[in-house]
Amino acid sequence: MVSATHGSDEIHRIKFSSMGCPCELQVEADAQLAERAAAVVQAEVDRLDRKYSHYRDDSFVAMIGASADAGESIVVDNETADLLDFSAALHAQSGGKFDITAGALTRVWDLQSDRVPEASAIEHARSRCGWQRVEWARPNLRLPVPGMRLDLGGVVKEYAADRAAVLCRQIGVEHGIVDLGGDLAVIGAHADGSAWLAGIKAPRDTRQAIAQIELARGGLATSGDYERVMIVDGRRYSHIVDPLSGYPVASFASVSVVADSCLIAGAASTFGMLLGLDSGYAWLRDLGLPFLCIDADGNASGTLARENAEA
Amino acid sequence: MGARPHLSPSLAALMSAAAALAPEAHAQTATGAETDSRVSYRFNDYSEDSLAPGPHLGDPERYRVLSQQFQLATRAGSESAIDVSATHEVMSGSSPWYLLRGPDNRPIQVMSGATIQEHRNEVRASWTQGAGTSSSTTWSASYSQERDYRATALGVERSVPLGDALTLGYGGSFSHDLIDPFEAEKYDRVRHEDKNSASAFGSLAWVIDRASVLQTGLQLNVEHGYLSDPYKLVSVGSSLVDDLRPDRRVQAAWLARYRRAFSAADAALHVNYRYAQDNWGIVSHTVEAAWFQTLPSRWELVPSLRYYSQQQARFYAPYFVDAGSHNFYSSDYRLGTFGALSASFNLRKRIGKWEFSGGVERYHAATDYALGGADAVVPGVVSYTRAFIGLDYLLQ
Amino acid sequence: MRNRIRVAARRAAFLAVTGCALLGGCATTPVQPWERGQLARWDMRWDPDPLQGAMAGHTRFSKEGSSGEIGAAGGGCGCN
Amino acid sequence: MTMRKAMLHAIGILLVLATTAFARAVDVGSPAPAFELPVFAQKDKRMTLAEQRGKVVLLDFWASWCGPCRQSFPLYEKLRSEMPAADFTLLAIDLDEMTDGPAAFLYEHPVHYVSLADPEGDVAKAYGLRGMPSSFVIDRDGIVRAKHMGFKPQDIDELRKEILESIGAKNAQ
Repeated sequence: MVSATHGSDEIHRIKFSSMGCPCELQVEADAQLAERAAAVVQAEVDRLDRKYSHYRDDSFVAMIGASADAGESIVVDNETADLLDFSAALHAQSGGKFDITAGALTRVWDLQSDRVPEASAIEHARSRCGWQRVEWARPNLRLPVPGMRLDLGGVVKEYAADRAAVLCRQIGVEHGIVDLGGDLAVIGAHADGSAWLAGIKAPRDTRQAIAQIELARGGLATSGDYERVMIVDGRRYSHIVDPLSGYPVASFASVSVVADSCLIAGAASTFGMLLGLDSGYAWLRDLGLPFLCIDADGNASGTLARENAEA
Repeated sequence: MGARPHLSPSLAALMSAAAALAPEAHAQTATGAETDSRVSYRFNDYSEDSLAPGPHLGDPERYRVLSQQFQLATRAGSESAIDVSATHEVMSGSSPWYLLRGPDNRPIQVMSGATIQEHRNEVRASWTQGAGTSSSTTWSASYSQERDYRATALGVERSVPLGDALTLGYGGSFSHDLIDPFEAEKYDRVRHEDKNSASAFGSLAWVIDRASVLQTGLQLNVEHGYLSDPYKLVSVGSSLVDDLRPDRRVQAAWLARYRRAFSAADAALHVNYRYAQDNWGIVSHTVEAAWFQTLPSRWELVPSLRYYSQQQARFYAPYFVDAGSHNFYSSDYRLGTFGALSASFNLRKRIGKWEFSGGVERYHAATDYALGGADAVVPGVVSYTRAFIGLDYLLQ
Repeated sequence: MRNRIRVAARRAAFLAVTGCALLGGCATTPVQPWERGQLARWDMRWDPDPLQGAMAGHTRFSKEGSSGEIGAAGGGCGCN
Repeated sequence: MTMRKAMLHAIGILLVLATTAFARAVDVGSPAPAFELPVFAQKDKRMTLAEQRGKVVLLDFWASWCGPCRQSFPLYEKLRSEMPAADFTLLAIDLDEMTDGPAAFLYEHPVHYVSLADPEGDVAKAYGLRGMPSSFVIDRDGIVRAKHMGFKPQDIDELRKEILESIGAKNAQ
């Protein structure tokens, strides 16, 4: 735990890894409280990772996949039901582009293989996606097509950040921020009231921050194609797949949004990416939340772009 | 991330979808729609200007009234609503007693001694069936009690839709008042009197278009019993006699009210007119206009103007040379000819479930404001300033 | 005295009836139930702030010779 | 113009007004008028009634300024979650002219069913709406099985019965 001072209490920075990405908790409190906060945050993020990761075969999402293959329905707990309801609403609002059943498709696009999958494999995977085909009557869920998989990637990480911030507040932390791989949730501004400085990584060179955003409350989420990306014949293929076409989205390199919670910021940034270069920007502008889009050539646009341009 | 002045539809859809998962964020920025169920408190400070400079006797400091209002309005079941309110007033200061003819014929206003402090309490309850719909019935009852006056009133109001554009309103009320003037022996005032009044009204509201509605209505009010003011005297010749008014009064009032919404400006215009006439000879015109301006982040500004003009009662005079043919006489300034101009400005701010309000009204009366000019002098004509602050908590 | 009251009442009633006939006569197309958003606005009510309305009305009732409103008249008071 | 003539004139006018013609209201048993509307807050995404063919539809006309709608939304949300998604869809149509009102309303009353936007009121006219809110139960073949004007919390039980009957009817055949 690295400590630095800012105002009366020290700032403790606790780095850990979960959900397949580097995470960090920054807390401005005394050492014991910071210790307890770190334990609480890691436990919660790991719980959610174990429950919802589609990389692991012992997760609840894997169990749901198994029930799909067996053609049976499965009863889900309240938390999962809320996540499913949220995803269903996003599916309706995005005209089907935001689809958590695109698990089969994300599997077919194996980005480590540096190989564009066969059209038939893509078509086969696409045939096993489609939230509109799911039978969802809370608390009973049935994925009608064997092989259909849930991928809560666009929701769970942001939800975990918010959860972590809430739990920190509950144990008495007033000043802090949780960062799960670029998705940030503010526990509370600095003791002196000043905002936390959040850096947004440059899509082309993740070591270097392209923008600094002040966050006093709420959350910041960034979705982009830089972490897991594959370049074949000079074309970039990102991990964000459009379930309607079956192919990764030709869109911005990254979209960042600030909102009242990391969950809403995440949904908005994913929408921005899914709607792509033309309607994505217009949709984000009408949304009314502060946002930053960076295209493949590194040009920044959006309400947060101007502030950084001058700095 | 200050309060967003404008919640875009797509953001609202996202936030409502996330409500279950991010309750904290949701609760923080809950806007709280307009709701009829609320608990309200108002503190009012009413103070009359002291007597105009000129010959007078007694304390020129006129009435000051501090009054607190409490109200609970809530839905009861899906179709009815209950409204219970209580008012507590503390009154002090002196009021015009009688007029003497001065040496140069100019009236000398004699003020009654400053009363220490009088209290008035009133409770009022009403129950509405079919609340919020155009077909509704409201039953109401009220009781007002002060040291020398107790009034009980019952009322019913009914609203019936006639087709799609018209709504008929009708109803009535009955009030029984008991008057027990204090220090009756010392000042030889009437000991115990009572008064009954009954009112009936009919109205027709017409939806002109999707943004404006016009209502016209007629109210008839009949009072019978002791209608004089036990604390006021009248100079008749060289003696002083009690204020004496007829024991019956029939008053008819015709009102027209117009409301117009301006959705582009997010505002609404109110214009009211009232013509009133009674068998005491008092005829009055009242015109009122108010502009309700809604501003971003839940502010509301309401400036309003009012003009009132009345013609004196037949039996009003500052003083009477001799009894003559008069069988009724009063020099109460409220029965003289005068006009009044008033302007008011109210503010309202909504934060979450709380609503802060405040406002001020300046009312200035003068005999030459009257339509058709002044008649007999009315030295006691009163102007006042009234301010209020309020706090509402929205239930549900 | 009696005759004066009858004249006053009849003239007021006549005004009311003609008023109704006049505004009833020029009915435009009816406003449909779903076009009533603006009419349902809080500030389009006949009495948007009942407590302030009651206080202002009570003050004028006790300082002016005339009174009258659309609705059941409220109770009296000493108000001198 | 004597008093009596004025009075008769006024009553005549009132009668004419009271019976102004209304758009023909949709009757139970007749086909539900087709429509295509944009999804609220999604200008480019449109939905049609025909797409729902094969499922029982509860169609709810609402507006942000309509008081009873505040009570209906939570109960409709619960009703929707009780019904099998494969057999039932809840479709709401917002009749507000501006978007601020419904945006705040949806924020206040979160629901997970889709709301379409009909600011011009064309679909409301087609269904001959006589009051706000109004709801229609449409069976799998697009026939109106029940209609309700206004909303009281106790209406939800009757609605649930009508919906289950319409769902059951298909399975029974």
